[in-house]
Amino acid sequence: MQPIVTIRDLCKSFAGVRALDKAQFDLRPGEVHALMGENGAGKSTLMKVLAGVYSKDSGEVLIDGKPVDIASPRAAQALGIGIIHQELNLMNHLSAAQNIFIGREPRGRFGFFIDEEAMRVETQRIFDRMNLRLDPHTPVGELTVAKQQMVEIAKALSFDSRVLIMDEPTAALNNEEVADLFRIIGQLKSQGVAIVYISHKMDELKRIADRVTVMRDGQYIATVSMADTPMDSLIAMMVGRQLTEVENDFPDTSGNEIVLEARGITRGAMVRDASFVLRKGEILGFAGLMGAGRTELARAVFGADPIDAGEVFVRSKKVSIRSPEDAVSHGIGYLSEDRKHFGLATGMDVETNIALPSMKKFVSMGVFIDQAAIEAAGKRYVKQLNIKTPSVHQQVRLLSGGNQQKIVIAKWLLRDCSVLFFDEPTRGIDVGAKAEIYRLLNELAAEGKAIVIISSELPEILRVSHRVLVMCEGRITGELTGREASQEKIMQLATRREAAATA
Amino acid sequence: MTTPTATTAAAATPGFSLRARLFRPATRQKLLAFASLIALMVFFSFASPQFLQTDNLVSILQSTAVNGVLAIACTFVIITAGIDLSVGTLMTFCAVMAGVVLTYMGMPLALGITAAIFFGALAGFVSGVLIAKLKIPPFIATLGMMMLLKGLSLVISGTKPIYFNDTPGFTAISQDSLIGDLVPSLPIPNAVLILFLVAVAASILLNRTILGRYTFALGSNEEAVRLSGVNTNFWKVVVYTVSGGICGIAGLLIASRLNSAQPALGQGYELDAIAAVVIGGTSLSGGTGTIVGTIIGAFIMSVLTNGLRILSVAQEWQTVITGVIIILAVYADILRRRSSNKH
Amino acid sequence: MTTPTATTAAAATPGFSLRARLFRPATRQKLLAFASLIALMVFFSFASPQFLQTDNLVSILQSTAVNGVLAIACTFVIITAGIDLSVGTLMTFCAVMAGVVLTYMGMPLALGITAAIFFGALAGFVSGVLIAKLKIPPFIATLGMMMLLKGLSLVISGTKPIYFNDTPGFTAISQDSLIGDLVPSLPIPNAVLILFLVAVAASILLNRTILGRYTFALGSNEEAVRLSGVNTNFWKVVVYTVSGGICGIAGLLIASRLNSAQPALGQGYELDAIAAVVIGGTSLSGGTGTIVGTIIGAFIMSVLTNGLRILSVAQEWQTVITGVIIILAVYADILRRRSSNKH
Amino acid sequence: QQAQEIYIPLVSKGFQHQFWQAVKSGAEQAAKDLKVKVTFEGPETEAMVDKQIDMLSAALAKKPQAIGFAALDSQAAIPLLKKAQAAKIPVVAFDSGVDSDIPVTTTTTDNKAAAALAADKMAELIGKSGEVALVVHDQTSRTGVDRRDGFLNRIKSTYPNIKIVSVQYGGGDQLKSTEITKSILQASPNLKGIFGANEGSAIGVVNGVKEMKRNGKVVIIGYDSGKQQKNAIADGSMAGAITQNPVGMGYKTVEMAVKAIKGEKLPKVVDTGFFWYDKTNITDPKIAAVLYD
Ligand SMILES: Nc1ncnc2c1ncn2[C@@H]1O[C@H](COP(=O)(O)OP(=O)(O)OP(=O)(O)O)[C@@H](O)[C@H]1O
Ligand SMILES: Nc1ncnc2c1ncn2[C@@H]1O[C@H](COP(=O)(O)OP(=O)(O)OP(=O)(O)O)[C@@H](O)[C@H]1O
Ligand SMILES: O[C@@H]1[C@@H](O)[C@H](O)OC[C@H]1O
Ligand SMILES: [Mg+2]
Ligand SMILES: [Mg+2]
Repeated sequence: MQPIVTIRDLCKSFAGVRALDKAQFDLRPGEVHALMGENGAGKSTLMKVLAGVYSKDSGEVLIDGKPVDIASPRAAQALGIGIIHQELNLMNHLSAAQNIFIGREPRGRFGFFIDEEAMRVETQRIFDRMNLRLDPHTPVGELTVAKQQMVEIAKALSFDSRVLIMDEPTAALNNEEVADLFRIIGQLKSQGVAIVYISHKMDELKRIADRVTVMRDGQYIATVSMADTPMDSLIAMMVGRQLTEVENDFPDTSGNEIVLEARGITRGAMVRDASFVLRKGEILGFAGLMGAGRTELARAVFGADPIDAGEVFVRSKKVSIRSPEDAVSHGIGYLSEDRKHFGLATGMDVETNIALPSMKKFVSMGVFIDQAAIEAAGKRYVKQLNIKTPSVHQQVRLLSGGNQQKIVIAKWLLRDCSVLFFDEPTRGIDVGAKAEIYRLLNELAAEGKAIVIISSELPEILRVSHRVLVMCEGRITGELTGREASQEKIMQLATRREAAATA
Repeated sequence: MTTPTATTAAAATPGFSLRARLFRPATRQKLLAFASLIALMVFFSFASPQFLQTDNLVSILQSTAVNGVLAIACTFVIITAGIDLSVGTLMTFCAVMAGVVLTYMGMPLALGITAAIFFGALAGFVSGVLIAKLKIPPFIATLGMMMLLKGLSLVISGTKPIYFNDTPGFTAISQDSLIGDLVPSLPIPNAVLILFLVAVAASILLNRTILGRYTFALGSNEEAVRLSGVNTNFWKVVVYTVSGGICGIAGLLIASRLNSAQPALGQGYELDAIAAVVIGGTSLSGGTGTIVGTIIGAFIMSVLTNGLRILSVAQEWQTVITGVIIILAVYADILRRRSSNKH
Repeated sequence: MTTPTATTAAAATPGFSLRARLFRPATRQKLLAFASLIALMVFFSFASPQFLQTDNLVSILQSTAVNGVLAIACTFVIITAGIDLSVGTLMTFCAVMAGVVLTYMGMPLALGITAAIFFGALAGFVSGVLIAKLKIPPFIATLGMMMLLKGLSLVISGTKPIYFNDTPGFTAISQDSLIGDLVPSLPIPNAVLILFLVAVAASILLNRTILGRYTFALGSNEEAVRLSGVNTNFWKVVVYTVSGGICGIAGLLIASRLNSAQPALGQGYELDAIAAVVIGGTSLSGGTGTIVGTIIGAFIMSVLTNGLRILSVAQEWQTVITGVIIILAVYADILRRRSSNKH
Repeated sequence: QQAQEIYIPLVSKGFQHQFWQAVKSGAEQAAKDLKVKVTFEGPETEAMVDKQIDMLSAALAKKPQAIGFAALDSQAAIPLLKKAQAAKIPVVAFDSGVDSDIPVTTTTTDNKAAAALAADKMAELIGKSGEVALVVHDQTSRTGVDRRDGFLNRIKSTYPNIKIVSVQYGGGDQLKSTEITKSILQASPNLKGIFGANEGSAIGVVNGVKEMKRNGKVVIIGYDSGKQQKNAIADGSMAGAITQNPVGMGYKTVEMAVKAIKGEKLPKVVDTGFFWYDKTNITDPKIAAVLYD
């Protein structure tokens, strides 16, 4: 079968970084082709070249066997190539429908006015196909990250592309939404659409990918059939070594000192009368569906948003947390799920970002900054977390998504808080790094830190939590010990709506 | 999440029932935006018996026309998250070019009008190219254009006003009253009529057309628009060109009002225009804004100025008070939006 | 992707070997930033024999002092992604307050100096609170402050200049030459010495202290900084307060140079200051910038003005040329950065 | 009606300049003497013709008994003046005239003649030959243009050996005028004299000459008064200056307006005069009376 896309010897460098080094790739009609590799392996870059976002330094891109020069996103569209970018690319002030049709608005009278109604109808049709319940008129800025991701997917679908690139489309989706997406991918496949699928979620890849291309350090490693290749060997190809799994040994922490207690936290309809305790040395998992209010609860406790009611106790002493500054001064840290907007000053360099919450530690004589110490700390964490960056002076925005996430983690490790909220800490992180993060969580807990992990990936919750709290619609609907927790039990609690709960 | 804003492009799209529209947060906010204006007017009516007289109201309307049209021009640019410091001197430049065509060259009125708008659009086009293609920040590109145009106006006019005495009908553009001819009790000058026509046209352009859509989109997330395959540079140039053309209309209005093109006038007017836009609820960070708001903002500015004059407040205090009211009006708008977002 | 910038806080941090520092992109860019300045100077030297004379060079230095200090004040604010339109009238306000303390109240010189800086910081503090606490966009908050302070200066001074004839030594602040006293062949006025001291202090503040680090961080991503446990509102207020205090120094310089506080002067100076900052490579979108760049920017502005005057270019053309050069200088800076980002 | 105080707004060309403050103080003095109420306002710069029109229109809305008006542009205000005429509100023009017979009278200084006198004095002081420069406050305003042209024309017509090397504009801003003066001095090492066409310009010239250490070598002639200018003349750094009679102008304007309200017959022009003053006559009571601080 003639491949739709063939990429040969593609090279692409950025200031100081060789992102692609003779990369290869081929894509056949009607297949789902997974692209795997560690953070920073060059997956997104390769796809951006194909989508006309970056221009290549050298190498060849062939479409239907003919060499092409894809100079712009528009050119890629004209060739039938659609892409869902790893980072959301939406206009927050515009509605879902307006976002989906940006650049291709249906014209009404005189070819001058926009036919809003046609746009709405068409958007609704795509949403229906996706099982997505969403008013096409809603401004996307008011949507959750998950819903925004769904809008991105709807947009990509609306192009009717021959080649559809999905760069970590499910990083923010829940299981149902993922199932809907996979159903649609199935339909597209049967219509002969070729799909490139990038994800760090191995189970997903197993489910839908036909072939896999593995990349490492910008280089092509191999292309293999998914069905015939065991996961372990794929991972070994990716990381170039064998990974050892960390087992959850469910230590009993019920007797440990309570370091943090929240009572009756309420914030609008999003967090309602939520109470919980957190003990020294434990890892407390917060499970729930997207939009259950876990992020809101964490932000409320952390002082990032004002609360309507509720109290917080640190080591049994009531404290007033009105701002993140208060929280941090009480030894509480929070890693946001949205690193680009809330986690990092992406225009600043690696070391500064790592030092940001701890800046006062690096001050001498009350005002002067000890730059050498910051640099040393930065280097230490780059090494410890294996962050892929040319130097600690690199601007964070130039790093790959996964490496950015590691920097967020590093900054809170350096701050040395006794309580740490990790909100979706492994979003967009490769398997190798994930394992490192789990090990890290365990180490921190063993050191006596109290950890909250918010995750929408149930396997992750199950793997690391010593105790699990489940939220639904802003309320805490149940508690499970790590040992008794299972996907089924969690899902049951996660869907226990108010009526059911009071009954 | 980014600060939520109610006046979004999306919210401004036409809805289906009037009721539903009236109760949308965006609409409620627009209605509330009148509040500051009404509050000011009520205050001045009580403070001075002269304030509410027809003559004075007409002169408020008249004095809003130029700033209102400039503010509309700015609204487009500001919605794209840009800024235009050149609107004031661009207006003057257009007036001078009308003078060149009408007085120096003796062409017919229609050509003078065309010239003003054409040269406005041309200058806007240049700003647009500087900003979109050469990536010069709007603040600097338009600061440079401000000076450039100011100098050119002086050069072209020989640093002297150009009078329009030989063009019969020129003063009518601004000073006569078509409405007053029909309804004598409503002697609203044409300048105001033109302001409203420009406002309606601008509103349609912003809310119903591709240009408007991209204007909002550019201000919301330019990179996303670009990645969607839209030629963002092209559209940005179009936005500045349209804005420049509207400044040309302001140039005609002021020239017609003064029966002359005053080449030294213009600098400083951009701040009034931008203030009107922001008081009207358009965010300087782009992506949101309405023409109605801008018009209300322009009226707040001129009611304030007029009222303080009518009250014979000492001029230095007028300046102090205007500064304070600008801040308060924008703060009121911020509070309003914050609360309308809470529902 | 957003336009890449090389001059980041990080890149500006001190390295260890001089060699390494010289070859960092940031340093290379700073060295190259001199290019426009040198080009202008070479041009004027050829165009006019008077240009390179000591007297004239001293004049250029002297004329850079006020704008340079104002531009330094603006640099802080602009790095936080803010803007300050009030620096010009704030400078005047500080001069007037020095006049009140020295001339009206007859206090000793040191108190007058303290008053100027104190009231500058106070006004900056107010702007900071409006911006950080009330969330009023910097453009509007400082536009309001610009008017407020302008009015207050007139009110306080009774719309009359305040003279410093009774304060011996006041003119020495700006006009005498400590350096000239030591090295007679270098009659550099104190104003310039003060400019350089302020620049060095500001540079240290920006690059070595926690205030500076937060200034850059605020401009890069304020929300991320807040969520890192930093009291962003507090630091923002500090930045505006420091910037206001620096404007107070500018107020002293101008008052000392004119031996009077001229209450009506000041508006318009903000644009020159902002232009200097941006020509110097500080981005209006925040997060990057250097004091050295700002000083170079200020010199580009004053060399240009001086050179055109020496050449007796007609004033209207001076305006045109200045507009064009501002745009070109910023464009050159953009090109330079683009190329220094390539490797 | 009778009990109601007579109200006369004065719409001027500016308000921040000392000159206009002096006019204002004259008007206020007259208001006190004649028991009427006056207000005084003017736009920020003399370029803002339309702002002045708005002020005039707000003044008319206050239904005053008379109006004083110093037109920035002699034609632009005519429609409003017609309105005043229709409403039977007498208009007294001051400072500069309006191209119209609506004003009942004009109290003015002949700026051209005054500047010509300055030119004569300059010629006399530099020995009728050499290089001279002008620092003017404004390139487009009536007073700026008249003073520049009055000076230039007299030099051209009467003093063939005097060469005008530069005319530059500093907006009346002392600092800018200082810088301008310095570059003029730099460019013309042989310069013999500078005329500063209003207070801010004249002070700027004095500062610039001082900073370039050319005091005593360059003849400075100023315009208007003010404390600094008076000091400069007293200490010899300025040779002399033209002063108008702004206080008198303000006073006369109000006085004429009151007369017009009473229906008295008025002369077409009230010349408030201008005077040359220098070290020798600065303390002369007649001169001291027209100077202001
Ligand atoms: N615009 C850029 N400028 C400089 N370096 C870049 C840029 N974009 C990507 N890189 C670098 O190129 C390399 C490949 O990045 P890329 O985003 O393609 O990785 P990825 O495989 O998609 O990783 P992830 O799984 O974390 O998303 C990384 O080292 C990254 O830091
Ligand atoms: N800026 C916002 N505007 C409107 N609604 C919001 C906003 N942010 C969150 N919400 C709503 O608040 C609720 C709680 O969201 P939250 O992000 O806390 O959920 P979560 O359990 O952390 O899930 P996620 O994994 O998506 O973060 C959701 O119903 C969401 O739609
Ligand atoms: O000082 C000047 C005054 O003399 C003139 O009449 O008007 C303009 C002023 O700047
Ligand atoms: Mg990626
Ligand atoms: Mg969440």
